Amino acid sequence: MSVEIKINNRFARVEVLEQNDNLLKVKVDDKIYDIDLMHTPGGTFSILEGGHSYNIELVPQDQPKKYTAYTLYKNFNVEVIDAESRYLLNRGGGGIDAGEKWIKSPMPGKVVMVLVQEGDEVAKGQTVIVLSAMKMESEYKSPFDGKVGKIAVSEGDVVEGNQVLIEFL
Amino acid sequence: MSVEIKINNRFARVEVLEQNDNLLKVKVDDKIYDIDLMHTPGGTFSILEGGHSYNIELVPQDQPKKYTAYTLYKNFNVEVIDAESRYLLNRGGGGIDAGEKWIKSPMPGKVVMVLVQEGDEVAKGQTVIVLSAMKMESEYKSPFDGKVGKIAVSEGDVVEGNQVLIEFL
Amino acid sequence: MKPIRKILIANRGEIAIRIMRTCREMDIETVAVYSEADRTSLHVRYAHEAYYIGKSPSPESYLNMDRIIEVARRSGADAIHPGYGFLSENALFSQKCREAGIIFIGPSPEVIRTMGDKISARETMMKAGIPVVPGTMKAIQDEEEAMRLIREIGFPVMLKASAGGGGKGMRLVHHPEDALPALRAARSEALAAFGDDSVYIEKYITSPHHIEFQILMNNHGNAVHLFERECSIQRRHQKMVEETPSPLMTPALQEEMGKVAVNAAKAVSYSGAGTIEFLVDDQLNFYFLEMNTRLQVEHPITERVTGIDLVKMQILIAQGEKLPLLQENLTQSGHAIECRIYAEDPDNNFMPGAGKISRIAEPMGLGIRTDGYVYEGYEIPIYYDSMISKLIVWGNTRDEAIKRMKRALYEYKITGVKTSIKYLERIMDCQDFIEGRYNTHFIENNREHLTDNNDCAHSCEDMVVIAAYIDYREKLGRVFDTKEFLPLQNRWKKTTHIHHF
Amino acid sequence: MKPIRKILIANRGEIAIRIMRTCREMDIETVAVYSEADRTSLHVRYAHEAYYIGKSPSPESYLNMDRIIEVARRSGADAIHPGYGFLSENALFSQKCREAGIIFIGPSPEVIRTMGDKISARETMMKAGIPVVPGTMKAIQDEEEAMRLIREIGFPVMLKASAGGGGKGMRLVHHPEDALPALRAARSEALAAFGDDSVYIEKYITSPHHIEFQILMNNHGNAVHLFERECSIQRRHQKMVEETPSPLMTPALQEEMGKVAVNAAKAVSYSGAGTIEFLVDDQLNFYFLEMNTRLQVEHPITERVTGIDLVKMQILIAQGEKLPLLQENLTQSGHAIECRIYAEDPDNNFMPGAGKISRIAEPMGLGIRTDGYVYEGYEIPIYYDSMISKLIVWGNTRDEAIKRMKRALYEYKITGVKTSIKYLERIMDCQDFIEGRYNTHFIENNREHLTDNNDCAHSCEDMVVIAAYIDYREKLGRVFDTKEFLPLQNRWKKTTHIHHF
Repeated sequence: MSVEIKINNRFARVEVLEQNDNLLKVKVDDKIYDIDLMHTPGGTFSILEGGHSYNIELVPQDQPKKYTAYTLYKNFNVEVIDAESRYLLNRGGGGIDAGEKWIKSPMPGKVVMVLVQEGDEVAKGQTVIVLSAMKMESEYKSPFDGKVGKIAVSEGDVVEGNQVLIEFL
Repeated sequence: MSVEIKINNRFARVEVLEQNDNLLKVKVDDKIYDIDLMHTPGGTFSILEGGHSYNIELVPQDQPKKYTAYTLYKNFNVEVIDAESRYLLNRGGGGIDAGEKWIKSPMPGKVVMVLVQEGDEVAKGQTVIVLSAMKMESEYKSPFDGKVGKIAVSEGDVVEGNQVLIEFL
Repeated sequence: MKPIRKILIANRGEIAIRIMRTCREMDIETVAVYSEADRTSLHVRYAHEAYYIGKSPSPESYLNMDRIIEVARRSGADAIHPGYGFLSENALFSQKCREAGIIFIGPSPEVIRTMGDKISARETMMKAGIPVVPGTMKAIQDEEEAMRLIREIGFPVMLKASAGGGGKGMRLVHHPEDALPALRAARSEALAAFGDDSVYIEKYITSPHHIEFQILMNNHGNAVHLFERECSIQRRHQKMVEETPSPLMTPALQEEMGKVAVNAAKAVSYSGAGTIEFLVDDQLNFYFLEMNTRLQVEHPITERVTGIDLVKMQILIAQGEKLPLLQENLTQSGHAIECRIYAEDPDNNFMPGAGKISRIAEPMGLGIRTDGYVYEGYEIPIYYDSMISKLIVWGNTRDEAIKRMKRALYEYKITGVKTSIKYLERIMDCQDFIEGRYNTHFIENNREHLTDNNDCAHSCEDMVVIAAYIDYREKLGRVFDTKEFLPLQNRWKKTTHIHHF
Repeated sequence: MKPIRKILIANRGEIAIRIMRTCREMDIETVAVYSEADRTSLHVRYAHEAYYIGKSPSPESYLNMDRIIEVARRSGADAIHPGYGFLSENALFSQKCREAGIIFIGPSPEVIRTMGDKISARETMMKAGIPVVPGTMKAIQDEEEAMRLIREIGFPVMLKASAGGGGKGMRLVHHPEDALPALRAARSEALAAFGDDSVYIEKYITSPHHIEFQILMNNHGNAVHLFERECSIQRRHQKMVEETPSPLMTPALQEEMGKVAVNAAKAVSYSGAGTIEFLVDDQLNFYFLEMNTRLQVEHPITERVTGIDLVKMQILIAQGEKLPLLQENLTQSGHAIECRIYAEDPDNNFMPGAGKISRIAEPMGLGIRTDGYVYEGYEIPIYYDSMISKLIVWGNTRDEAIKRMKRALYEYKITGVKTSIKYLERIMDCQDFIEGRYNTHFIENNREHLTDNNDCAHSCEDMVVIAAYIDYREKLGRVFDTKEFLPLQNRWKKTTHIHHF
């Protein structure tokens, strides 16, 4: 069984060719690796490949089959693209947002100021809203030249993480 | 429901009188405590009682209902004595060994020397067997004046933890 | 002179624990206070006693002076240590402690008032003959007057909350058209943070170095400085990396600035530990910026090169001890660097992030100190500062300290939330930093070197892919095996070992 | 002089990681080797590369010289660092490295041979005019001859494995009737540990202090000492607590012993880091005991007071660097103490224990260093040493260091296995230790003060009872709730907060 895995912006195909306990022969795209893989149910991996020692920790994300992977040097966003997620991806539901037309709150906080009104023309980089979270105010700028659509919040509102604040037309 | 709990050599009776989420009124023997108790499924407890902050960690032992409890200052052996264990205790099965008549290996190791033979008279404190474990040899002495019964191991034997090595008559 | 036997720590997070550690070494009992969000925070578990003081937003808990003093009274605490932030530079709180007969570990209300208001601080320093940056001499509350003064002083100007600190209510303005929005933003932020929206305005020094001097003064007129800390590496006007000695420092400048710092402390009859912040330009001209009448976040680097426990000194001074503070007994030995670990996303404009800590591996070994407070499974609350830990490293030389810091950052692993750790590693790799050529514009000037350059080898990426696959496969398998006992503790899978070299 | 670019560490546990840390700071790649029991040990995960070398018993892995040299060759390592124990004082291994063209980080085979055999070491030292303890001049293999010599020297005598170290194959004999069983036990232990059952016999000094001097010598004839370490606190002839400076030391004695230590190093044309161990009696007479031709377990306390990374020095010397080793540049600053954390039961004759680590909380903050290797969920193998961590503390004064150590031991929590942590806390509380009045009999002389005195208040015991009850009740409840997802990470129970002050 081979499965497709998305790592940052790359799609890779993986298949286990042979397994003898912790010793695996695995194919990733066109490359074949002989590895010694040990892991905990908590997502800590120790992989030895050609003598090299790799340490990886997988932390599951909110969505199923999505992980943040931590190596000693770098972090990655990883997603397993099995039949189900492939179907959703092709339908355009879930998966990756292309050209977002809104500003979302990245975390819970409070609206300090809304600097635009519905229907305003905005330039790319123009500050449109100011949020306060963790004792710090952050200014959010328009990602492009455009026009303000719906404004979903008012000054003083407490907002959740990932909530849409302002939509653009 | 009150339950009996053995802590080191003391038997204590516990009962929860009231509970409001993490706030509990608990009776231990004749004393009533109002406590704020938070804990993790992993056995880490934070208890506030009369302002005092207690940190306790429970580590389950091999036998069910037995724990080692770690506070910041002291460690305890704890056992929950419910109906089942009370029954076993009264029957004399399980529970506490009284006046052991043998020497057991405390951990896996190797027999280096057996210094007595079956039938030998031994004095309290006389070395009867030498074990090697974790790169260290330990001499085991007779706990009393007595006579050697069965010798269950020979020099060079690899032994398990908690295995009877020498019995006394 | 009665020894202090019990201290209430009116703070949370790493600084509460850092203070309790010294208390424990001095056989002083500790009393923690906590808000709703902090019931299971480490400072509650570390203290001898802990008391609930209110809801999570700090005005209802950590800023609730009367409540905190009430707890101190009930628990029988002799003294209150305010840490940094919260009530640490609040003159009224110092006043209320005095009235309640509780020792406030810090200076008198009068000193806090004088130095806490940046404008009266400037006036006091100017009188004592200490150079200050050109700017307004009084707090401005009128928008029009502020705009007029901004034009008068000339761009660039810096707007600062009169009651501020930690970069809150601060704005740098380069161009006339930005002045009004910046002024409004600064005032709104200041109002929210300190309940006071007055600001002051000063000339902005280009290529400035932020260098501060640690001072200690007892209640018997003795004052010393404990050398400088270089704090120019900042993002969003908050410090990120500090070091001592400063790469800019010369023995002559150190002696001169040190003397000025001690004079500044003496000018206000200071008590305890304090910090004199200076701006230093490329020609080594220096200007008094402000005085922090409390312990600084970055105090551990001073502790490391001088060997002095600053919290212990604070407590002994507050107790009235006549410490033998002699400048000639103090030496700076080796080099120390601190990196602040924030829960934030450096690749997204340092956006702070709350969330649950998955796993932590702390760096250890020679020359490493960490002062943190989060633990595995801990949820960082959204109500407080996003700094979760400080990593302090010492080396014989600056070069050794930088290499050790790189090693420590490599070892430091916090998963579950985004942190500044990888970004700090990139700072340690940055040529300008390695050569000690930097000022407060370091982060913006090195944007290119500091962005994630995706340098993981292809095979390393492939290993991550394999790990994700194995985890996914196991989870699929688990559907058919729901009765399996999942141990609470992580456990390495047991497999027979195959000879494979 | 070719710089070393890759080092194979022929060891495991904390020392393997400690060495790799310095390598990382020097931009040197690291190669780990591991036995079957160590596949998931931390040193395997910390290294750049890791290779399997054999079954768990050390003769089949960590003592397998040819296998290790083969791995070094294949992986392209320039050098091998042996750590302590295992092959670190094996002349043949040093020889084989030389023949394979790989740098052995340690002295030449000739030096190891001379100093490794305690009898030839004594002879060499006597020739160099260094005082030694009266005793046999050659290795004894004949039981009758040994018994005769024991009687000749007179009780008490000490029996020591000729090839020994770390307390293995060592026996103290006070009475004639104990001599024969002790001799046999020592020889059997020596045979098992070192493959050589010859012993030597020496006069036992009553009330002895075990004081050792750290030396460094480069390949260009420069040698210095890095002051002393006091190592008298021992149990089962293994060190438990070490400190520097020694409470016994005087400036005159330090200078004299230091000179002797440097002379000892020069007498054998030493290379690298080494230790000269002395016995010092109450009249401050000192005798050469042995030389350890390797890094010591307790080297971090020397690093802390001198600021010198000893592993870095070893590597630079092995690389042939002409270091500016000048005695007058070295100073001892403040006071450092090391406590060794063993997995053992101090209340049951220090019986070593294997087992699984449940949870670890490391001490942190000012003046603390830990060098360990175990992690949560790790199973301590039964094949190797039971030392799982070292806690090193620094203070301005001895008193501050002791108090800091107490605080650190209080914070240090390792559950799941029995450890020496609580016992070490009791040592820090012991009046004889606090006053610095102790010799190698400290543990036996203070048995009373060092036993668990059960001082937990009744209410504290009751809290434990309540916790156990709550846990038990939850487990009962869980029977009806088997489908509940058990999170792998610990998670604080979410409950609404009740105002309750």
